[in-house]
Amino acid sequence: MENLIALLVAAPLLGAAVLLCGGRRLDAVGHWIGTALASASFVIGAILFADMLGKDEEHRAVGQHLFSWIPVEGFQADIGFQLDQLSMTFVLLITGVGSLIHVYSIGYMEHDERRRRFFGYLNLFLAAMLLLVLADNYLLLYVGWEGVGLASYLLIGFWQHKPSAATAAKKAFLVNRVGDMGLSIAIMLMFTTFGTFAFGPVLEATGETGEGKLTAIGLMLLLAACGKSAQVPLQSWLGDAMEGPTPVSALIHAATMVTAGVYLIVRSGEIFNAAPDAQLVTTVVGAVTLLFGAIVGCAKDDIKKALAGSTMSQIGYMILAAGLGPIGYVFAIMHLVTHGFFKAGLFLGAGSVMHGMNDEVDMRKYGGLRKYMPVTFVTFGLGYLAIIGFPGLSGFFSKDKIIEAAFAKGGTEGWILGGVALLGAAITAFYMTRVMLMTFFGEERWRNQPTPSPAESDVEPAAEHRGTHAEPHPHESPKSMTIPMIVLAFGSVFAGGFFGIGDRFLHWLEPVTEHAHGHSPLSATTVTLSTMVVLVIGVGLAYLQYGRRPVPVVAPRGSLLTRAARRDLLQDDFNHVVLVRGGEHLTRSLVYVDHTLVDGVVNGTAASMGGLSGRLRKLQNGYARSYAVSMFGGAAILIAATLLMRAV
Amino acid sequence: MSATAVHSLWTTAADPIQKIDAPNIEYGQLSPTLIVIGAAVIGILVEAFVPRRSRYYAQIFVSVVALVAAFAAVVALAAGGYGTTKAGIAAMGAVAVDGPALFLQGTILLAGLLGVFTFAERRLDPVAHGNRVDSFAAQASSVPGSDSEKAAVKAGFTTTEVFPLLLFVIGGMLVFPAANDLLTLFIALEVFSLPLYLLCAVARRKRIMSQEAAVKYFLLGAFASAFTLFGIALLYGYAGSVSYATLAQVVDGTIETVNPALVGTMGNDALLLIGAAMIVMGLLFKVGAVPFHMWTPDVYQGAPTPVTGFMASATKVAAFGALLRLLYVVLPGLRWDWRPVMMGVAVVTMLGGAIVAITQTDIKRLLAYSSIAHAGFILAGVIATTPDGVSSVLFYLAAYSFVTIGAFSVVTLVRDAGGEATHLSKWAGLGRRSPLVAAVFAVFLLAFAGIPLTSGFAGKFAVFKAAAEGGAGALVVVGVISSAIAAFFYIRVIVLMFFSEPRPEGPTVAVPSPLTMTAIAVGVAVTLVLGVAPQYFLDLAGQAGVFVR
Amino acid sequence: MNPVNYLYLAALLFTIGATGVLIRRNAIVVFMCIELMLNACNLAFVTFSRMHGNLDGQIIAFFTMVVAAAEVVVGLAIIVSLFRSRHSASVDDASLMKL
Amino acid sequence: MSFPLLTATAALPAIGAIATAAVPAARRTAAKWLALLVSLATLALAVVVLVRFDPDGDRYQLTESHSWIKDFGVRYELGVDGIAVALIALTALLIPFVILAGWHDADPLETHSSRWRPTQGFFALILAVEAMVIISFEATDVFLFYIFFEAMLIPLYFLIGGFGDRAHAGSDEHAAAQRSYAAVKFLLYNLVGGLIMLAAVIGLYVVAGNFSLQEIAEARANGSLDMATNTERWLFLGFFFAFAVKAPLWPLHTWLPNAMGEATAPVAVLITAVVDKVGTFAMLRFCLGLFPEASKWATPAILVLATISIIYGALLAVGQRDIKRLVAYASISHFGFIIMGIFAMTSQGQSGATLYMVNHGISTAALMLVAGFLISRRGSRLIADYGGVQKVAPVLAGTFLIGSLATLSLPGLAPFVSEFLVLVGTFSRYPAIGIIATFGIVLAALYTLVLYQRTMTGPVRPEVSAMPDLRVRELAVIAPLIALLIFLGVYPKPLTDIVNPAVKQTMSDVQKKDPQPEVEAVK
Repeated sequence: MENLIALLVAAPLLGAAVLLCGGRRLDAVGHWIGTALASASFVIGAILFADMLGKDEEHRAVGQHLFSWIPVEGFQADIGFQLDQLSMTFVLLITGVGSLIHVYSIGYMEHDERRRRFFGYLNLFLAAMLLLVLADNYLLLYVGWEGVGLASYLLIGFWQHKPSAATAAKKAFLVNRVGDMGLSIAIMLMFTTFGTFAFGPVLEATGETGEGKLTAIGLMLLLAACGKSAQVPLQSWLGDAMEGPTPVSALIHAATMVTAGVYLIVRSGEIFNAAPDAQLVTTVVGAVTLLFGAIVGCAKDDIKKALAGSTMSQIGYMILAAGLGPIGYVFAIMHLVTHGFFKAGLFLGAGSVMHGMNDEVDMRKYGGLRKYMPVTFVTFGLGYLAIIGFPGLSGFFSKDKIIEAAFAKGGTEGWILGGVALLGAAITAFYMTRVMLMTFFGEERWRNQPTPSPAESDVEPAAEHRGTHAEPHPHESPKSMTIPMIVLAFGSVFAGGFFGIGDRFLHWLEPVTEHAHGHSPLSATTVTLSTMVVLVIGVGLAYLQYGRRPVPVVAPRGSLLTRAARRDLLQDDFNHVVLVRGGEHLTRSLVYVDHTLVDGVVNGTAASMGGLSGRLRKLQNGYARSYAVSMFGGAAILIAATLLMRAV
Repeated sequence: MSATAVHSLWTTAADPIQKIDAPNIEYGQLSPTLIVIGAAVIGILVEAFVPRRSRYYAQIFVSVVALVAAFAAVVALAAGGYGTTKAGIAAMGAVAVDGPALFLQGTILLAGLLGVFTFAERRLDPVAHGNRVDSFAAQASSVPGSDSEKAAVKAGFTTTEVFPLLLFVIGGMLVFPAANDLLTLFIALEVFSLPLYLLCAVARRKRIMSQEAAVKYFLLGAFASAFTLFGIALLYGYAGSVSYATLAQVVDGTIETVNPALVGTMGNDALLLIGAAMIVMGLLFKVGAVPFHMWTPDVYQGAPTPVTGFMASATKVAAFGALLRLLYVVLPGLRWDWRPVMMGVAVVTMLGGAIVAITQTDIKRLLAYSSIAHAGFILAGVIATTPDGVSSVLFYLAAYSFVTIGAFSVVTLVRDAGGEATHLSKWAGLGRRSPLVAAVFAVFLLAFAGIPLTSGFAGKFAVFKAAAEGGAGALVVVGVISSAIAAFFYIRVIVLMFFSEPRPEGPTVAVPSPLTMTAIAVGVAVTLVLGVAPQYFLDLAGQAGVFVR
Repeated sequence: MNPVNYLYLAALLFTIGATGVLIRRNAIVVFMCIELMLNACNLAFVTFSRMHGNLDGQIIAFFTMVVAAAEVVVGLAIIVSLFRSRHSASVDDASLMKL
Repeated sequence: MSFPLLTATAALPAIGAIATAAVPAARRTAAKWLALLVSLATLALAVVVLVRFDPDGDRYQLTESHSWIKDFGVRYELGVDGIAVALIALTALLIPFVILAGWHDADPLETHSSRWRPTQGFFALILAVEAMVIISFEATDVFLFYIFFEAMLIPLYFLIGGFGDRAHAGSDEHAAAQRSYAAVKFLLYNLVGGLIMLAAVIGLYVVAGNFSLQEIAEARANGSLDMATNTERWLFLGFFFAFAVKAPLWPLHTWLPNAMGEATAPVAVLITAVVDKVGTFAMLRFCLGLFPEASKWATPAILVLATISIIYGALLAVGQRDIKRLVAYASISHFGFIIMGIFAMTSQGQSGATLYMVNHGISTAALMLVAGFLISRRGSRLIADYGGVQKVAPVLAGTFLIGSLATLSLPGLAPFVSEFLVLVGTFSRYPAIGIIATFGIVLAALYTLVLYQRTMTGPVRPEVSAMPDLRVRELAVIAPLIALLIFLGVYPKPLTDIVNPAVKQTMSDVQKKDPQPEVEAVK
């Protein structure tokens, strides 16, 4: 049975290979092949899942060793897979949501002449992501880790003719590389400490080494997680990543890839458990990002960017939870899964809206769309309710647990973290309500708007053929797009309840991550109630701001905070000034140095040699008598020297 | 010394001279020299009696036959073991017949043979009035540009005297490295110098420069030989004899019977040191070592190129041979005095030659300076003062002389309206116009630069190795540095030939007769053979590495 | 009289000759100075011969004279031809080739 | 005695070179095919070597030994260890692609005179270089190695100076001037390095009395030859200097950008992917093999230089405006990694370095050759002259991207394996240096992706709008290389199996043990 594991990865990989090498003759069927293979790997996942459920808890984890990858004296890297409950959760999420989004893309990319390639990239992503979660050692995980980075690079920059897209893609890859550096250093540390970097041996041996080493490893892993999961300080790429086609944002930058960081931390739980300092830093990062993303989300008028901010903030929750240690791991993963459903749903909804609105992304040019695209409205609405944690829906269960755990951390930390988590919940409610209202309610601001739309400057080809930039005619999207949205909506409604009630998910995952019940200073009910309260506050504020008053088509200047938030709290500007500018100056000056100094020394020697030569040859002045003089002098010196030699 | 002593000397000196018994001459062992000198005399007779038309052929015949025969004699002697076991002194102690002598004589003879070929080349210059002409003046005595000259050209005169002159030069050179007493050394020096001065003066083109070169060479040469002679006088004064054997014993202080009259001078090392220094200076002048090198560029440039080629190779061979013998046979006892001095000379010679060459613009001057640098390299081998040193120098000389003759022969091919186009700028793009010639010249340049797989590298490695083993590691480092500098200008020429666009009015490459072709071909062949498989020749040089005392 | 003094004389003559070579312009004069140096050598030879009481020095002196004569022949030929083509016997005029 | 396989492998291209040069001027195409066939035959021989080589056998196999220059103590001694075999295979593998890629680079222009036969010369020179490189990988006699180490400069010099990149900004005269400057610079740098090495070679002879690698090693082992510490250090420096110039190591690197910029892309590949490997290879075989103590003594300094090379090269690559110069600086950075791996003195480091030599050869070849195709289409080397190529020539852009990804050593492609091994190997002994070097991978991503973005993406520039996509010949060059990159990235075991024993030997040469992990993890 476990020999199927390799197929999980192989199927989409094959798809990628076929689609990318196949050439134009596959254009007609490319999307079908891609979707088929994605679904195939979902089916395999399902089979393995069924098989796993069949076994009792101890024997659920299975592995498959393919071959020895890099055998070098004292250094053993293998290609091998490990499928336990944790991996399985991810496998199902990835292949499931992935397949849905493949289906969705068939419609969404219908008119793009490079659709075949798009599906090739999507398959490549699936393969890499599965490799990431199935690897049985850190080095192989690293391969998947950078593989998803590559896929995301290709997909963000899919519309390469848009400079903005190309830049965004490059930025994403670079920022991720910084994180990857952390991962590779962590692996090296493991190698020098444990002599191996396979999950099993390393995690078992954590006890045998000092806390310092483990803290270092933990922090490096955290760095990697920050890069992949867009956590402060490496979050800056996620917003720009929205340049990619919307299905990509849904799959990679909401549901799956960005959560890889959480997976990494939870997977390395033993290391973090043994390194409290690393854990503390993790929680702090999570908490900060949680607020950061939420605030940014409040200010963005671009629907996708707003959602991106939300994603950041939600992952902040997960990281926070993961940082809490055994009391949080399960909930981190649980929130990860539910978030996968509703956030993917929300993005697909947004995509559907854009689809109907000539790819307009500015929410201020939306409004009152609910009657034009009912399905989108309903599914989006459910996703909305889920994310703000409306009682009974997915978000409610998962997020609530995290807040509880945060308090349960105990001590001042506990209070602070818990407080932040609560605050975050309030802001979440605010900005999501804002999105909801601006898009689906209020007057139809898109009527007789001044065309062309701001999207004119860089038009997606998807829009080119849709041609007309005149007044948009909002319409519901084709089935291929709505059905996945509906499915995801189901997920966002029921997943949480299914997992939460009776701690099903907890028991499922506990054998891998082990779970500890923290002692929260507040009772579960208190927490739930307070959550409800902040929820109401958030929604209320948003309603007052955007529901009651008309939304101006042109964004008002806004408060300092708003303006800062629009610019991602100036983080990009900081990067630009410090890193980009500084880097440019550095390289330019180095080029100068290389040319004048390093090269100059050599050329200088040559030149001076030439000068010396020029001066010496003046002695050769053509006068026989001066030659005679030199001979005479030479003779004199010769004699003198000889005598001198004898003298000394 | 006291008056009585002087009186006694006088009386002894005044004794009635007993009858002189006839000296016994080993004609067989001296045959190479005798053959060449004899041929030279015959050449004179040819000039006197053979009609002008057929002189040219007669002279070539005589010279070639003589040189081949002489070479055969050398080989025979070497085969007869005179280079090793039977090595000895001939002609009443005047001439040594031993390994180094024979090896160098062989080299000189071969160089001379190639020299004759290049001398006899008559296809390069355009035919004048229906007569093929070589590189020598129609009538050396006539004033350049005068009517008499025109008449001579019209009449198709040629200076066939160059062949006997060349033979005299070779004859002198054969004796020079073999000379076993200072007198013979001096005579040989003059015998090969004087005709060489004349040969420099008889160029067909650019005669003024040719004569200027001759004057400079003559005056400075005579000046140098005066020093040598005075040095000889002082050594004679020191040891009371000019024979190497005696000198060596005196210098080592191993002489058994001390003539009481000599006690005074023998104690006086000043005589010895100054004398030695002056003789060495004369030899250094001939090899063109800094600071006695200044004649080299001018003479090399002014002299007819075939002469330059021959001179550049053969003179070095002969002079270094003599230098080796002097230093290794006569002055080994003085090693600790002359080694440091020679090291100094070697260093300035290597660096000086290489550095000044960088900015040269005339190919012949460039090669002149490169020859100076090479003299420095060879000196490094001389300083080793080991048998290895000797053999390495011998090998280097052999390798070097062929490369040099070949290179200068190529120079004679590149011509424009004014004769040979020696200015470097005219060589631009030669590789495009006639790849073969350029490639051949490139091979020679690479050999000069000491690139592996050429004879230049083998030779350089040999001398540096010897020097390093002889404890002169510093010299090796300097040598390496100056080789790097030298590489720069050799490469400059290659760049010029291959990578720069040819000039429209650029020179043409004359198609030579088989004579010059032979010279060049032999040059290339030796260069490559000595580069790839030098072992046999190293063995030869190795066996020849021992001087007879 | 002590023969050593002849040596001093010889050295003196030699130096005078050398100096002449260095300072005089006229090729002929320069050449004569060289001859002077050679003769200085001869003087040295005979003096030493006298001191050592063997005849080698005197024989060498004869050789030297012959060589000197030969040098005269060659030298004058060259110098004269140069003079005829340049109408000047100054060694400094003969400086076409330099650097 | 058996068939002299190694001699044959080196001699075949040499003979081929002569034959190619002899092809008459009119029969240009014949010369090309002849050269290609010869290179393929050589590849076949190299494969035979690969097969005949037994990783677990003696250190040096297929050995040949003949007396050559007795007086210099020089023998004609050939023999290969795993490292040499790998590099010979690399060389023999790349040359056919180089020839194929340079198919039209040396077609004569109208201006050339009829006697000037550039095409024959071009391919003959390439084969000559191959022959010399191969034999210098095989030589186990220091002098023999030195001879070809030096001699190979000459054909390369003519390749650089004589057959420059025709896509040159500026007039022909300017181009020619640039070219010969680059050629001379290349030659002088390496010649000076070589001459300094010559001094050391002579010194070695004075000390050791012969040049045989094995004899000297044995003599040192059984104590019959002990060098004074200072002597050994001086000799080491003499050797290392030459190799560092060839490699090239900062600050001796400045010849490489000029050479690679001015030469045609295939020649650039020849330089950086094949010839420069001789330098790093020689460090491994001669510096460590002959002077273990001195190597250990010099290690800290060399590691610092290597680290500088890594970062410095990468930063300069970021600052370049010329595609080929960019690749050149990238190579400098990579050579920094190789040298670091060699002198980290750990099994992982040295295996990694050896793999790195091979992988870097392949990846640079891929990237540089595609770049060459690109440049030949547009006729410019400036990054700024491109844009939006992927829209008109997707396949070209795709291959270019893969080449770039290989250059930034993306996991799954061959270079990742070697780079990670080098990093781990260095880190385990010198953590600080390892971490600094790790920054190199971020910079690598920067310069490659910036290059890709500026040239391939964005709106299509009018100049490139008519650009044709890769032709069959060009695909035939690139596709195998890419396949190889992927294969060696996923399954490098065949290579490591050959290399590991040799590395073990080298480690024992320098008597170094790998640092042990502080915890012996339960396996």
